[in-house]
Amino acid sequence: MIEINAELLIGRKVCDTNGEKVGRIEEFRVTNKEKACLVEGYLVGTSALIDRLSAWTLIRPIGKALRGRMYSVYEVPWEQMDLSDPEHPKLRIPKSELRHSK
Amino acid sequence: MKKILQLALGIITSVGGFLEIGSVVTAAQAGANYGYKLLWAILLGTICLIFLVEMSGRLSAVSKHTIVDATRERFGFPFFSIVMLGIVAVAFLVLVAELGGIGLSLQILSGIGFRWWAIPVSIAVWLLMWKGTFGLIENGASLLGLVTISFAVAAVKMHPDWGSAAHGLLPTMPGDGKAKYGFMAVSILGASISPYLMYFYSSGAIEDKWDESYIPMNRIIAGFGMTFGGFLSMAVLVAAALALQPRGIDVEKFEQAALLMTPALTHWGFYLFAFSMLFACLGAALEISLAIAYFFAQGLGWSWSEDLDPSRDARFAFAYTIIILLGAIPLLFGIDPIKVTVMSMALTSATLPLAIVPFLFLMNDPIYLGKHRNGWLSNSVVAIVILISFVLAIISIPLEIIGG
Amino acid sequence: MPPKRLLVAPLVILFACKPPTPAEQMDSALSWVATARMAGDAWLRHTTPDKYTREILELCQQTLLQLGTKLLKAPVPGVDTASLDNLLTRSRGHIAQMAALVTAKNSPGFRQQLDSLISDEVLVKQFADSAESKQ
Amino acid sequence: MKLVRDVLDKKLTDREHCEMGRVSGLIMHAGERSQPRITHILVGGDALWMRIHPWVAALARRLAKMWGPKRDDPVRIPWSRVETVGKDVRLDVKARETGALDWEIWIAKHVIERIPGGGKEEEE
Repeated sequence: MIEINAELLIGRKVCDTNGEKVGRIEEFRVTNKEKACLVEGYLVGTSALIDRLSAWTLIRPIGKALRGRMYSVYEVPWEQMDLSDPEHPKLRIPKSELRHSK
Repeated sequence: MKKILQLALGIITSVGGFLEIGSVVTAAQAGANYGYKLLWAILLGTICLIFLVEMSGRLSAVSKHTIVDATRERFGFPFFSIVMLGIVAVAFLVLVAELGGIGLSLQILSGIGFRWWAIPVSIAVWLLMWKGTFGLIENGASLLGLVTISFAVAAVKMHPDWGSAAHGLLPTMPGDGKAKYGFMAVSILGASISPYLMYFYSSGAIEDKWDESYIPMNRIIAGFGMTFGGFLSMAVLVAAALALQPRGIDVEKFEQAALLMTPALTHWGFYLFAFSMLFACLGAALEISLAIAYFFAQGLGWSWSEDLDPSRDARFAFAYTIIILLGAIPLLFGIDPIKVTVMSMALTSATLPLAIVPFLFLMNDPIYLGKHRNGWLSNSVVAIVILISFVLAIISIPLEIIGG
Repeated sequence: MPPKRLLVAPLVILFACKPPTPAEQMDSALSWVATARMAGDAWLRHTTPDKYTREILELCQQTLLQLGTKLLKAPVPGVDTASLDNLLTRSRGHIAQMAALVTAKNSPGFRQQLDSLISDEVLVKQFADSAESKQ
Repeated sequence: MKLVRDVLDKKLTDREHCEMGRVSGLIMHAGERSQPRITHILVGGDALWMRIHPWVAALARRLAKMWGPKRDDPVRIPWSRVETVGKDVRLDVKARETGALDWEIWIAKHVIERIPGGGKEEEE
């Protein structure tokens, strides 16, 4: 059991098993029942940030216009995130096996 | 019925509270140097301000959050702290300018130098906050501020050439002295689009417990109040263009501005100017120190209300106490309030994106505003004006400094 | 955004040190002579209180003194510095006189000084224009 | 629920709807193979400054030692105390007992109440 400051994980770079950069942690998906708050997964990537700022209504039109590669949001289930070194979060799988949540 | 009263009061207060040393000095200098040429800057700034104020009220009425609450919650503390540093630093300079304006008004009335007024003035302002309620500050000061309407009277009595005034509403570039002209335009924009007004207004909407039913009222107040206010700034510019420019008088010192209305309103001009500035700056000083204190309190989650006993929101009361006392110090050292004014106005437009860009994000946030989100019109108008003033600022401020 | 915040401090310092061009100084000289004149007119029409009038005349007087010394240090191209200097000195004299006469409530004397100030103003204007044209 | 968007930096209120600061941090417990859980809410300066930079936090700690209410351990509120997460985060606690209001009370006692007309803070 290690104790981590969740707020300090925000913006940390995540690498996969081959040390390839995946993106930055932007959001935590949690479930809050029976007075317990369980972390289900971590949202990684630019559009996770946009999602956090709930700025889609502003960004989407621009994104459509620019055809930017902004839909690179990964949802990392808690089992696949290795936080043993909170400074450098790592995936337990290669990037290719991640699923896009959008 | 109650709503109609609030509506009238809201418009009156926003008119009475519109002018402050920034808008008067920048408009007077613009008129004295360039005649009607810079009217467009006031027009542009006022249009933008109408949209911004309407948005501030709408955000609070719908989401029950103030702008600062929402900024902290959406963007997180690290980003928020940057915004806070920038806004508060500039707002503090403006506060110094307003306190100086009160001191200068008292100086020309009493003949006692403004440095001597610094402490008494800041204590008086502090006492009003300490003892007063939000209603007193918002309404009382602004009602007194209605004396600034005399600027409009003066301007009209000097029979301006409406045709060329209308021409001034369209931007033009002068042959020489582009840098100075641009800098003037920037200061005017900064004086019209004053972010502290948004923070004050949105906090006011919470203090007055607004809900969605206030949205139409909010529209009208923002629209009419700010429009009339804008006319007052234009009146100052026109009066300066007629009274000072022909004589070749530039407004480097407050004493010169005091002659502004003497040709038009012979026996009252001088005193009307003095009292206009006194009340306008008093109102603004109160609003700004409140806005800064709100910024800290809301951003850091302290309890805040101007209607509570100071000890019930100790940190809030402590914040404005410190701010007002600090504001007196530069004046004690005799720093020229007019210099501070012009500089702080230019800096305001330079820091506008810091205040407005996050605000635009919030105004498009479905979680806060649901169906009351911004339309493309308000988004683009604000975005464009902010862009213009920012670019102008970034170009002309350095030029002004090195004397382009 | 940080750069903008960093702008603030230097600006405060730099603003004081911005050197005005000679032409700007001439304009400013003219502006202050004109101010003294306008204040004089206003006082004669009993529209401004004595205290304030004395104050602003003093201010004009002092500012012109500073401008005069500056103009001596950095002569304006195409302007005879000597004659300009004693023109400014003369106008300062009139303004100082006016200030004194305000205290004495001596309107006729005040008017005389004002008239000669007005004739000086015309000359200052000419200097300013020639400085402008040399720019 | 999304932790950063819906909880972090939200305003905290206690049983009596008294404002007690904002969520400045969240403690998470993560094991090798067990599902991570949020155990505590952090309130107050220290966690806040850490988010900007450890140096800032160190500086703030120094200043706090010189001046202000004495308290070495940061204010932590167990997640089990969270009532509802909405516009604000409502906690089933009494604000003054958590220590979240230490500064508020300290300033009220040492500054505000000493100025005439400041009123008495106990009345709450």
